Amino acid sequence: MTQFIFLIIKAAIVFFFCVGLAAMLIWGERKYAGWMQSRLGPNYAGPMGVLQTFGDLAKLLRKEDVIPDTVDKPVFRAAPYLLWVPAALTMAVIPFGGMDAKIFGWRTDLVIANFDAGIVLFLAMGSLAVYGVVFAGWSSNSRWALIGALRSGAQMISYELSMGLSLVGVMILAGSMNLVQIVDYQSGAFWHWNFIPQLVGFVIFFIASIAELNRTPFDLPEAEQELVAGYMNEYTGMRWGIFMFSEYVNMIVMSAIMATLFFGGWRAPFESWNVIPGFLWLIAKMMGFIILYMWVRWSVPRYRYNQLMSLGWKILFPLALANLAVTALVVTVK
Amino acid sequence: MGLIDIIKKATFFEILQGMSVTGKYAASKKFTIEYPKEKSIPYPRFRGSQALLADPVTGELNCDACHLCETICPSQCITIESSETPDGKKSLDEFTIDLSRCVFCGFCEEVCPRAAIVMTANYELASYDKRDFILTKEWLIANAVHAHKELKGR
Amino acid sequence: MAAAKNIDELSPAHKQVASHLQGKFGKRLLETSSFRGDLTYVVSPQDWLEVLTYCRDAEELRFDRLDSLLGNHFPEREDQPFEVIAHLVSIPHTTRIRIKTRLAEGETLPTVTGVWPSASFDERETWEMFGVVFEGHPNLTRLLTVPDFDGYPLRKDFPLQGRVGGRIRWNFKGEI
Amino acid sequence: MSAPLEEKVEQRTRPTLEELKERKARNRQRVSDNAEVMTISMGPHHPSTHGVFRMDLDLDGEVIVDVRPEVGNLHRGMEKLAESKTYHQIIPLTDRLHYVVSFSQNEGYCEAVEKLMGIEVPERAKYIRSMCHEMCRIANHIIWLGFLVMDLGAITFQQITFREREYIMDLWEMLTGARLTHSFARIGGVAKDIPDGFREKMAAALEVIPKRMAEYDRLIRNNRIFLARGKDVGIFTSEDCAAWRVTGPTLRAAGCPRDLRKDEPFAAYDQLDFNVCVEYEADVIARYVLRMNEIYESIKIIKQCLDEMPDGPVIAEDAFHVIPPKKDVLRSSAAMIQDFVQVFRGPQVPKGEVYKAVETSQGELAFYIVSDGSPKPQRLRITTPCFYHCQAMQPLLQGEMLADIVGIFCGVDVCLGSCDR
Repeated sequence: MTQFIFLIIKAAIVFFFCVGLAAMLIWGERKYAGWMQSRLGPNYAGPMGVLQTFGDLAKLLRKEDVIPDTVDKPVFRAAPYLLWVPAALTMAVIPFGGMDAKIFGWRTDLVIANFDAGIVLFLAMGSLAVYGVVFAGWSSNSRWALIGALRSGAQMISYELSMGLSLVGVMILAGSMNLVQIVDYQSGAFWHWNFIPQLVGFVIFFIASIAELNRTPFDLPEAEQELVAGYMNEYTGMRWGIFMFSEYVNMIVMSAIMATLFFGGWRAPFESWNVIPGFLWLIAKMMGFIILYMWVRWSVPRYRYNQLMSLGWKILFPLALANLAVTALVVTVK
Repeated sequence: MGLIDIIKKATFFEILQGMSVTGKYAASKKFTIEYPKEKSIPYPRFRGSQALLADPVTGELNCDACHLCETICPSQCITIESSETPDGKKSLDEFTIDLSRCVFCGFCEEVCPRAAIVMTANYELASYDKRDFILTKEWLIANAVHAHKELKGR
Repeated sequence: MAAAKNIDELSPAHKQVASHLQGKFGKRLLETSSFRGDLTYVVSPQDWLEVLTYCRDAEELRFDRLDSLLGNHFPEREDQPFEVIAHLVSIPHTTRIRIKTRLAEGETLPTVTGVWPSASFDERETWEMFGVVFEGHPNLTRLLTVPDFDGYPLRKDFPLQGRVGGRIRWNFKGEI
Repeated sequence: MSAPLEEKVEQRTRPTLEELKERKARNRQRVSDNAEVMTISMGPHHPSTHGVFRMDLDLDGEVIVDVRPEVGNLHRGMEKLAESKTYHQIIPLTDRLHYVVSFSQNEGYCEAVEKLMGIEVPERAKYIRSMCHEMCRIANHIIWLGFLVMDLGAITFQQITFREREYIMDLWEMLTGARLTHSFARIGGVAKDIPDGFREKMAAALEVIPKRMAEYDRLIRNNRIFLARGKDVGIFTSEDCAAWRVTGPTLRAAGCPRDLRKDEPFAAYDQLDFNVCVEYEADVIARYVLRMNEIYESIKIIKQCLDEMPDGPVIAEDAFHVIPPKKDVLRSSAAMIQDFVQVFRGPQVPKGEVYKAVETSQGELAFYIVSDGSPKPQRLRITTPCFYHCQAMQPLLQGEMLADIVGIFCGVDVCLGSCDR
C-alpha cells in the first residue's frame, strides 16, 4: 500500500516537474534566442521576464477558441493532447536515482515504473506522437496543414527507424532493455558511460531526435517560412498553446532518455561526486541537451524535404545498421 | 574530396563553427536600446514633428504666413489661415498640421524663407486618440523646446 | 515623313541603329525624333509587331530586352489619343531605343508577349490603366486594381476624387 | 581592399549556357505528365512573400507544376498621384517605392528630371550621390542575406544582419535626417552637404562591416545545409533574364556583366574605380556570393568617394529649376525670389520625354517622364525591377520544390512596394 501511495506521489512530482520545466523552457528558449541574436529577449514580466510564459498563458486562455467550420471536430480537438500525453508517459521509465533509496525513513525506488521493456515503451510512445501531428493536419481540412502533416508523417516514420536501430547498440552492451539496468551498466566514472563505445549511435540518435522533435534543421512540418505553421495552421488560442507546450515536453523527455541511455543517467561523472543527489545530475545533463537543441535550432537553416529523406534513408539508416553490426561483433568476440 | 573534407563533414565542422558564432553573441554585450527606459538621441538633422519658432528677444513668431510650406507640402497636411493687420502685414491666425498625413519629408523647413517652421527632435508622437494628430499653432509653438539647438539661434 | 530632328546629338552607336532602321523600314517609320539623346520612332499599329520583332532579331540591332512597355493618354489629340511606348535595350551594344505607336479609341494592338514574355505584366497594366486591348494576350485581366474595378484610371479624364467601382466582394468559397 | 571572398570562390565552376540549361531541365523533370495537381494560394499575408505578394501554386506533392503570380495588393496609384504634383513634390513619393534603398529611388527620379531639364549637377553632389547609392547597396544586400537565410530557416541570421544595417541607418540619420525615407536627393543635386563627424563615423562603420561579414562567412558560407538548399536551385540563365527583364544581381549571377554603373554611368560612377562582380552558376548560391562581393566593392567605392570628393556646392545654381539651399534663402533676396517662384510656380520644363535608368541594388530602375511644358509631369512611369522579378516567378519556380519558393523568391530580391507602385 505504501508503495502505491509512493507511486502516485512520484508520478505527480514527475508530472509537475515536466510541466513546470516546459513552462520555464518556453521562456528560456526565447531568452536564449534573444541573446544569440544580440537582443535581450523577454524582459518585462518579472525579473528577466521569467513570468513571460504565464503572461502568454493568460493571453492564450482569454483568446477566442476558433474551430473552423469545415474541420473534423472530435479529431481536431483531440489532436493536441495526442501529441504530448504519450511523450509524457515515457517519463515513467526514467530513473531519477538509485533503487532502494532512503527518503525520510521510507525506502523506495526513484523510478515510477521499473520494468523490462523501458526502451520499447519509449519507442512505442514516440510512434504514437506522430498521430497527434497527422490528426491535427488532416482534421484541419486545410491544404497547408495537410502538407505539414504529410511531411511530418513521412519524416517521423523514416527517422524512427534510425533512432530505434541506434538504440540497439546500447541494448546489446547493457544486455537489457530496462533503463534502470542500463544505468547500472554505466556505473562508474564518465569513461564507463555508453557514449564512448556508442559514439556513432549517440550522434545518430541525437540527429534523429531533432527530427522527431520537429526542430530546426528538421522542422519541416512546421516550417514557419514555407508552411507558416504547418499542421497547426488552423489552431488558435489555448489549443495552439498546447502544441507549443508539447514541443517542450517532448524535448524534456528526449533529453532525459538521451542522458539516461548514453550519459549515465543520474550518475555523477566521477564516483566521488555522487554526494550530490542523482536527480540533480540528471537534470543538469538534461539541461545540457536542451541548451544544445536550442543552440542548434537558432544556428542552422532547414533541410528541404527530399534532402531530409535522403539523409534519413541513405546516410543515417545504413550508419545505424553498421553501428549495430560492429557493436554486435565486438560484444560477441569479447 | 580529400580526407580533410571527409573529417570536416563527419565532425560537423562548419556547423560547429557557425554555432560558435551564435554562442559568442549569446555571451557578448547586447545591442538593444531599451526604449522607454533609455532613449536614443537623434542627430541634429533628424526630422521629427514640426515646431514654430519665435524670435528669442521679442517673442514674436517668425512666421509671416507666406504659405510657402503649405504649397510645397507633398501630402498637403499644412493648413494656414492668415489675416492682414491694419499696418499691412500678414499675421498668422491658425497653423494646423495634420500629423496623420505628414510624411516628414522636411520640405516645409527647407523652403521656409524665415526659419519659422523647423523639424525637431521630437519623435514620441504615438497616441491612442486620432484627434491628437491635429497639431495646432499652440502645440507647435510649445514644441519649439525640442528644436535642434543649432537652429534655435538662427 | 521621316524628318530626323537633332540627329547629330546621337551617339555613334545610336546613329548606326538609326541608319539601319531607316534602311529597313524607310517610310513606315512615321516619325523620328531625338530628345536628350533618346532616339524615338513612331510606327503605325499594323507595323508594331513586325518592327519590334525585327529589332530583337536583327544581328546589328540585337535589342534583346524589352525594358518597359507602357501607355499614355493625350485627350487633346482627338483622332489618336492613345500612345503605347516600348523601350528596348540591347545588352551587347548597350544602346536604347524608344518605339511608339498611336491608337484611336477602341483600336487594338497585337501582343508582344510572344517576342518578350516580360511584356505580359506590362500589357496587362496598360490595358487596365488605359483600356488599350492587346490582341492575343494569354491572360488579359486586371493586374494592379481589384478585378471589378470600373474605368481606366490613368486616363486623363478619370476623376481624381470619389469612389469608382472597385469594392472587393467575395463569396465564401474563396472566389473574389 | 581586395575582396576576401575571391579565393573561396575559385572552387565555383563556370558552366556554359548549355550546361545551365541542362541543369534547369533536370529540375523541370520533377514535373511528371500525369501530375495530380493541388492548387494552393500562397499569400498575400504569407510571412515569406516580403509584403503582399500572392501566388497560385499548382503542386504535385512537393513539386511545383505551375505558378500564377498576382500583384497589386499594395497599389497606391503613384503614377496618377505624380501627375498632380510638381516635380519637386514627387521626390518624397519615390521614397515609398522601396524603403531600404529609398535614396536610389530619389536619385533615379532626379537623374531623369535633370536629363529632361538639362541641368548640370555639381561634382560634389555627384560624389555624394554615388556614396549614398553604395550605402543603399550595402544596407540592402546585408539585409537581403539576412532574409534569405531566415527564409531558409535560420532566424538568428536576420536579426544579426539588421544589427549591422543599423550602422548604415545611423549614417543615414546623420546625413539626411531620416532613417528610412530620406527624401535626400533634389533636382540639381542633394539637399545637404555631409555634416561634421560624418567621415569618422563612416570610416568606423566601414571598419566594422567587413569584420561582421567574416562572421557571416563562418556562420553559413560552408554550412552544408545552406549549400544544399541553394545549389542548382532557381537557375535562371542570362537568356531567360533578357526575356523576362530580370536585372541586377540576378542577371550578373548568370554570367552577364551588365551594370548600368559601368554601361551608362550616372552620378560620379564614370570617375570612380570599381569592378563589376560576375558569377556564373545562376543559382541562389551564386546570387549570394555575388552580393557579398558587391558589398566589398561598395565599401571600396565609398572610400574613394570620401577621399576624392571635390569641394563646392551640392546643388546646381540654376534659377529656373532648382529650389535654392536654405542658407542662401535666408541671406539673399534673389534666392528668396527663386524659392518663391519654384514653390508657387514650379520648375520651368521643356516639352519632351526622357527615359533614364539607374542601377539600384535590386536591378535597373527606370523613370519615363513625359512633359508638356507645365510644372507637373504629363506622365510619369516608374519601371521598377521588382515588377518584373515578381512576374519571373513563373519560369523561376516551375519544377522546383515547395520549400524552395521562399529561397528563390528572396534570392531575386523582391519588394512589393516597389512592384505595385
